[in-house]
Amino acid sequence: MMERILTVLAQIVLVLFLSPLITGFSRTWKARLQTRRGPGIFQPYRDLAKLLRKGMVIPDTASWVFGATPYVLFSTTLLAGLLIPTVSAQAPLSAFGGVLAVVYLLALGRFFLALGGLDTGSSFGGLGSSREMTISAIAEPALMLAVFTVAIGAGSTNLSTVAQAALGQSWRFLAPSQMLAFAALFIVLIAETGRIPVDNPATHLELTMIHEAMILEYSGPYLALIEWSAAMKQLVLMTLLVNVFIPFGLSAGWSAITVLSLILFVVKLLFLAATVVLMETTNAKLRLFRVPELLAVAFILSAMALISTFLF
Amino acid sequence: MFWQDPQFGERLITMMAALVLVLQIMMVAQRGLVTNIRAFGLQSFLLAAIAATIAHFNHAPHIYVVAALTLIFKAILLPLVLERLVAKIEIRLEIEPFLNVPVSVIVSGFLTLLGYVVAESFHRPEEAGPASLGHNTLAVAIALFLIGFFMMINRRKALTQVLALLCLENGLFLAAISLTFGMPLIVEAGIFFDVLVATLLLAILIYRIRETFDSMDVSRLSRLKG
Amino acid sequence: MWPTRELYTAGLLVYALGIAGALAGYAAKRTRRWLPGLLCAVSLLGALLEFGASLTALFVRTELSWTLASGVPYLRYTVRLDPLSAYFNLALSLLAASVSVYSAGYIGRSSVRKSPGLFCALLNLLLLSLTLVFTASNILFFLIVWELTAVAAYFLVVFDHESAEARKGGLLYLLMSRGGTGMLLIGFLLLASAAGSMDFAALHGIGQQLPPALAAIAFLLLFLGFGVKAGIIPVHIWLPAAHPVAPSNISALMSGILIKAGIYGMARVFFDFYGTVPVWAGMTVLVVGVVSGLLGVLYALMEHDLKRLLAYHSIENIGIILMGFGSALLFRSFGHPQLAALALVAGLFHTLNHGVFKCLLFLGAGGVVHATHTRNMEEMGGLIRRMPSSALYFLIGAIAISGLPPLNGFVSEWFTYQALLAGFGATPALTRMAFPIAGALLALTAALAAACFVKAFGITFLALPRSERAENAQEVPLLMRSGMAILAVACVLLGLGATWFLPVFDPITQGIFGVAISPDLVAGNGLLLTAGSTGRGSVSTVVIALALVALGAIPLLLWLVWGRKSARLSGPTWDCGLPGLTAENEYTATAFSKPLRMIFAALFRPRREIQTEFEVSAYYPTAIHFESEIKPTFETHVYEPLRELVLSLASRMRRVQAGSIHVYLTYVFITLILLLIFGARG
Amino acid sequence: MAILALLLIPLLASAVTVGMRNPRRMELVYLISAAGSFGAAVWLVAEVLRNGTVSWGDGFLYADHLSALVAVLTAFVYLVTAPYAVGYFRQDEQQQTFGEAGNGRISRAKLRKYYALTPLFGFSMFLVAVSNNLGMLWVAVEGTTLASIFLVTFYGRPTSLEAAWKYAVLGGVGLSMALFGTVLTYYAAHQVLGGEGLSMLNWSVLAPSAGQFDKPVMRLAFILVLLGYGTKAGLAPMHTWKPDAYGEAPAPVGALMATAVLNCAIYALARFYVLTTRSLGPQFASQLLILFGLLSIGIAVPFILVQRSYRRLLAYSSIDHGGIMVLGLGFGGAFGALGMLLHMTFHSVTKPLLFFCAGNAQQHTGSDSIKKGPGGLLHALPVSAPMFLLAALAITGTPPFSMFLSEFTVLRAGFAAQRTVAVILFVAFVVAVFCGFIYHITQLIFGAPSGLPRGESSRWKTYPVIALALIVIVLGFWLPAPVYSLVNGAARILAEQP
Repeated sequence: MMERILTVLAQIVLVLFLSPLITGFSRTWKARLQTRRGPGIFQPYRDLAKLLRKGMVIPDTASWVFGATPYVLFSTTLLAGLLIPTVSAQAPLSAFGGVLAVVYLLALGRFFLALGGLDTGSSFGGLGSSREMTISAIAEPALMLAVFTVAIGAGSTNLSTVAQAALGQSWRFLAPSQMLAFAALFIVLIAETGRIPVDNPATHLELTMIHEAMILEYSGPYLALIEWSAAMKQLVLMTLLVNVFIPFGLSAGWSAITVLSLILFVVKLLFLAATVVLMETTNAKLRLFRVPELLAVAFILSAMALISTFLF
Repeated sequence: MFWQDPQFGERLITMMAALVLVLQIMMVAQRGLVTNIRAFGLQSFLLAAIAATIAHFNHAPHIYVVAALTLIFKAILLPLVLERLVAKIEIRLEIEPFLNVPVSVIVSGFLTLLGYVVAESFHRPEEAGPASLGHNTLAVAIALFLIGFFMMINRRKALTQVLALLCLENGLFLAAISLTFGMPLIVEAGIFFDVLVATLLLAILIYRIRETFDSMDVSRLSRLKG
Repeated sequence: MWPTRELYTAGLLVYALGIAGALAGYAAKRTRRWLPGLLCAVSLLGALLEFGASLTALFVRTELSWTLASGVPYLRYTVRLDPLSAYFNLALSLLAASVSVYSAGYIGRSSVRKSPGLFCALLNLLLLSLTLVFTASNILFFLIVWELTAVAAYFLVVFDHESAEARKGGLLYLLMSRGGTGMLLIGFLLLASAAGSMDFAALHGIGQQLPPALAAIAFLLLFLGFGVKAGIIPVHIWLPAAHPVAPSNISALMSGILIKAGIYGMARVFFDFYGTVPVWAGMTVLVVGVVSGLLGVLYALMEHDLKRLLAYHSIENIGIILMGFGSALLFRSFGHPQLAALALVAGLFHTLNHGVFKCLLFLGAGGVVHATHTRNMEEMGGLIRRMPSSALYFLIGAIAISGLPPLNGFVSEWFTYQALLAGFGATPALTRMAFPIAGALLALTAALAAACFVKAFGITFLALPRSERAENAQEVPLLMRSGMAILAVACVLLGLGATWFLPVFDPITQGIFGVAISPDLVAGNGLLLTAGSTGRGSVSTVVIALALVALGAIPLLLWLVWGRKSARLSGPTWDCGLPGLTAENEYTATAFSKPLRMIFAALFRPRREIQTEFEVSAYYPTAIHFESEIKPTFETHVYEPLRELVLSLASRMRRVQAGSIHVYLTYVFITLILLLIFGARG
Repeated sequence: MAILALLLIPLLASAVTVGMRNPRRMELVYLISAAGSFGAAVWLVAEVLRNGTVSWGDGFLYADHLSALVAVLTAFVYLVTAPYAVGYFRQDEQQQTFGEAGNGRISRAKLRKYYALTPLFGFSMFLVAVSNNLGMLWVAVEGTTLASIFLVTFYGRPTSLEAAWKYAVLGGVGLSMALFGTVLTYYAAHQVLGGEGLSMLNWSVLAPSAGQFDKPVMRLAFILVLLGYGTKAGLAPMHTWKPDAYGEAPAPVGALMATAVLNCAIYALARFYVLTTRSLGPQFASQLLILFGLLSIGIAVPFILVQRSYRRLLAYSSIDHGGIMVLGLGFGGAFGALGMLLHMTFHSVTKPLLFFCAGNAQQHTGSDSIKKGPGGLLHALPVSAPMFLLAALAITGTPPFSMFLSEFTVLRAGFAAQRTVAVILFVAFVVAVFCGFIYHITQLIFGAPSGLPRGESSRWKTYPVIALALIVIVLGFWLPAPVYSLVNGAARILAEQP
């Protein structure tokens, strides 16, 4: 029991503190690719610390929903992080919710975030909410189909079981179905985390922004929570991707060897982040109404993955 | 004696039935209203004669009553009433059928044929008596019935329709009398009564139609649709 | 010995008493102020009695049945409270109870206050006939109460008959419902003539004994016939027309439980009367479910009439239920009773859950409509400050219907996903691909539903009021709120306590598949819900809920450590530099759903019209007139042409009655000649 | 004795009324005759239930379950029509519908016409029910036509003359065919039984030996009888007079014609049906009856879907229901006959209600138009309007009202006879009729108030409506045992094969 609580705490700490790092790394790496110097990779930590200490302005049109949103978003994302295996195949709370729970917890957070956007009464909030809900909805079939492919392969929706199954056959990720599913999930990852070509996290141009429009009115600690949640969400999705498809280095339980796993895990994540950033820098942002086409591609990829699982 | 020979009786009846049919086709063919009424009277008279003949040859006294009723009501009374009505409402005395005369006669011919086709199924030569008698007269009766029906469709005026209805009933009468030597008397009386009342009521209706619409042409009575 | 029989019968009698009393009240002309309250209390009592009866029937597993004679030997008023009936009756009585409480506050204030007696009589009649629909056990009796339900609901819909919209919606409902009953008649009689009896007990498994072609016809007719009531696509068009125009408490009952009568009928026919059906049958149900789910939510997204939006969501949820049913049929065809039981539980559980949260949402919407006197969301906004409790309840309902954890909607959708997932491995080649695709589309449906309820809640309750009416809205009275509160609590309890609720399904699946499924679906001392076994996947709503609360402590802690001293100001929302933020700046419901309207343009075929008035140049418009409209595909492309065709045929046929006696005589003459030839021929 | 009382009471009433001048006295005699006839009919039913059959005059008059059922239904309609008619014509007097302002001579004459002819009408219908002799049966059926022609022309409008003309001519032709068929039947019997005399046409004599009747003759006879009495019953395509006559007649007359006369015609047809099936086997008659039944139901559909007048709507509904009864008979078997007779019973209770409500609406608004009509009748007629809707639901076979039960029984018979296509068409037609009916009636009843005065005009016109509505509702749930045993006994007569 004690051990269980410790692992939970460990994973909480891991998710909380690793996530800004990935974000920081991405930004720096992107700046480098654009031949800028960019901030250091620890800048997100500083931002969060700063924001948490600042005062905040609550719009006078807003209701309690506006204030509840950051909390809900934070809890749901963090909880999703506890349901997936990070360094050990045995995620601490994995039994209490599998991949479906992860997806739906993220959806719950998004639900509130969109309400928070609408609650301010500004056109930007509504605009962001509308686009966010649209993009996430049409990303859903591809995501779910890819998840299904994985779950069917492992015979379970439980992520620990999935990871363990993946560990069993280490070269499986070279199978066509895995490649296809990975590609599909990669596209979904980009859409869900709001990266170019779907969204641009760095812009405040009303024609193009999605996520940023929703949180325009948030400031101080609330903004910190939301930014932090965004980072955690990115971490959750990336972890899902790397640990399910490239399970090298996952330790079967929680022991000393886990430290090694941790290092491998971070490396895998950084590698993935680097790939995402590479995609970002080499592509232009799509028009909003071109995004469905991209996601349709993801859906087809997932479907093909599913078919090929049982063809080959 | 020949007047007791059933064979002769049969011939006589068949002959008269044929005459009735001829009269009917005549009515289809010609245009005078009064002539038509009189032809109907004559037809009814022939029917009365047929009834009497049957009564005589088959020793069925109650058919004499029927014959007498026919004679009085259909051959005399009804034509009189109708002629009176014609005089009273001063209609044009010409019948204006929808189909012209040749076509009407051809149709009547076909209907006669149909009558024979239908009656064919009754033809059982091995049986004597009314059954074989029935075959011929039944055919005539059905033909009369159908031609009468056709006349009702082919005539525009209310009065001529009533006349056609009466002809149609004559066909019926012929069937009844020749197949079964008439219905039981009470029934026959009831039927007579009904026909008479019906004719009277129709006559009253005709009168009121004439008053209201200032026309006898029932094809104009077509306000109620749908 | 549990008094199931007494409770059930007493419940029926109390409803009947309610009808009689209400009619007496109606006849008494003078409306007394306490009358609606009293009558609603009667309904509440009836509902509670029925609730008790169903609960005891399910948990103690007593089956009750009794029969009354009618004077005609083959019409027997036979009722039987078997597990399936008891389950639906449970759902009905739960909703009936909360609606009764709500109505006590609602009737005196709404458009029905002119004759509360009549309204309550019809309400009690609806409840009585629905109870009987769920428990009738004789074909003829079932059909009678089935139509009685439709008639009672019709009169409730058109209660405000001066509104043309209500008349039109009600009529459409009644006519389509009759069409469905026609199909049921034929379908049932096909089954009954094979069984030689009209008693439901004799029909068990009768589908196998029919010749395959007839069995197929009967199956399709019954599916479509019940589908009309359930609102499956393409026979759904009455639903968005009738549900919104009814008084809100009636809308709640209709969407909550009336359409479930169709689901009950399907469950009865699919799983009781038919044993194993051919694969195409299950596939048909599954496909119809997927299509209904997806199209239902897509149409819902385009609505800005709050109640019609909810009505379209009913179509969506019926689709989700049918996904469960369709999978159950397929599993049964392929000989997997365990999985079939799982899928059936998913469908049945979602039936109850949808009933609870849809009823809640309609009651909430009723409160909103009552407060603002409009159903148009574009005229609402900012109600959360004016109606805080209603907003909270509505939000709970919205979260539940979006299938988000940890509420009840999540649980049943989770089971549905699990059933679909299992389908891939359990069925052969061609069939198996249907399952994951259905699952993916279910995911799309659920995500779109979430988007839709962000819109519904956000536009209705949040930010600034968009009209004076919304500005002046007031919270609804206590009784109405209590009605909603019951259901909101039920949403939470059914979500968190799902593991304790699942044994309810055991007698049902035991009777149908011979499998008591709940021991397999519950693990970890009642903490975990599993998909048949822990290995296949598990989830715990309780732990999720607790964890969410616990994890919420982290930011609180951080705030306590760092942020306590910092200022917390209230200020205006940024208005892009314009003089002050007004409601005009807010995103509208139409704008919110615009991206989806564009993406699914092929389906919606939106028409829009923009007229700009300007004086100097097009860049300085004085007024912009914008109009946007989508075409309801089925109405315009199927039903409207069909109606036109029938009516034009009828008009043409009417020429038969030409008015001319000669023509009429000719008809008779020709008939005579034809028949003579026919008669002479042989 | 009961038979004689049944016949004599209305005959006497008619005779007495002819000499009267005071309308109030005419009303009184009329009401008494109605009550008396009903009493006699109930008496007859009681005797039949006790003894099986009742006969008088050497079997000239004869009543079995079937006759008693038809008689009691006729008497019932007669009974409920009576008070309604009193109220109806009083209002006509008040509104001066008869087109006079003066001393009331015209209206007196008109009223005498109604109060004298209607008992006569009733008499001939009772005679239909209790005539054993098929010839007398024909005479009596013809009598119903003759007695009702001038009831159709009651208002003396040009259109009512037109309607009466069509009614009389088509009725005349139709009944000629029926007579022809009767003659042929007599012929067939004559060949077998040989004897002469009145009893040779008695149904009770013919029925036991019908098995030996000549087949071709019986085929022809049945065709003619079917067309003949079918015309009287208004089966398509001989139905064309019906909407005109029903639409033009005063509402009470319409009620009588649409139920009692229809019953009589179907009854006559059923008697011949028994003879025919015994001679030819069920196949021949069944297929014809199913054909005509479906045709009648089907022909009603377009006219009910697109209709301007609610009075004509009722007429088409009557065609529809005649078709259903014939269809039930055609399906045959135990359920077919039962379904038909149950339908006859329930129709006789429901249709008058509909006619009364329509009559009240028509008198109140002065028009029978649906489209141009005011709508929102619910505001103007607090009793008749809701009852109109209730009756419309009942007549279209909506549960819990009893017509559903009988239609269901007919359907069941159809399945038992394996006439699946016919059954499906039947259901489709019935649904379509429902749609049209409810569409029109709700358009009339619902809506905003139209400025008509509010309130029912007289209790004479509302109490029968309420009473009938109560009966309709009760019958929906519970059929009294004597009624069922009467109907069932009658059905057995029709379904029995010796």
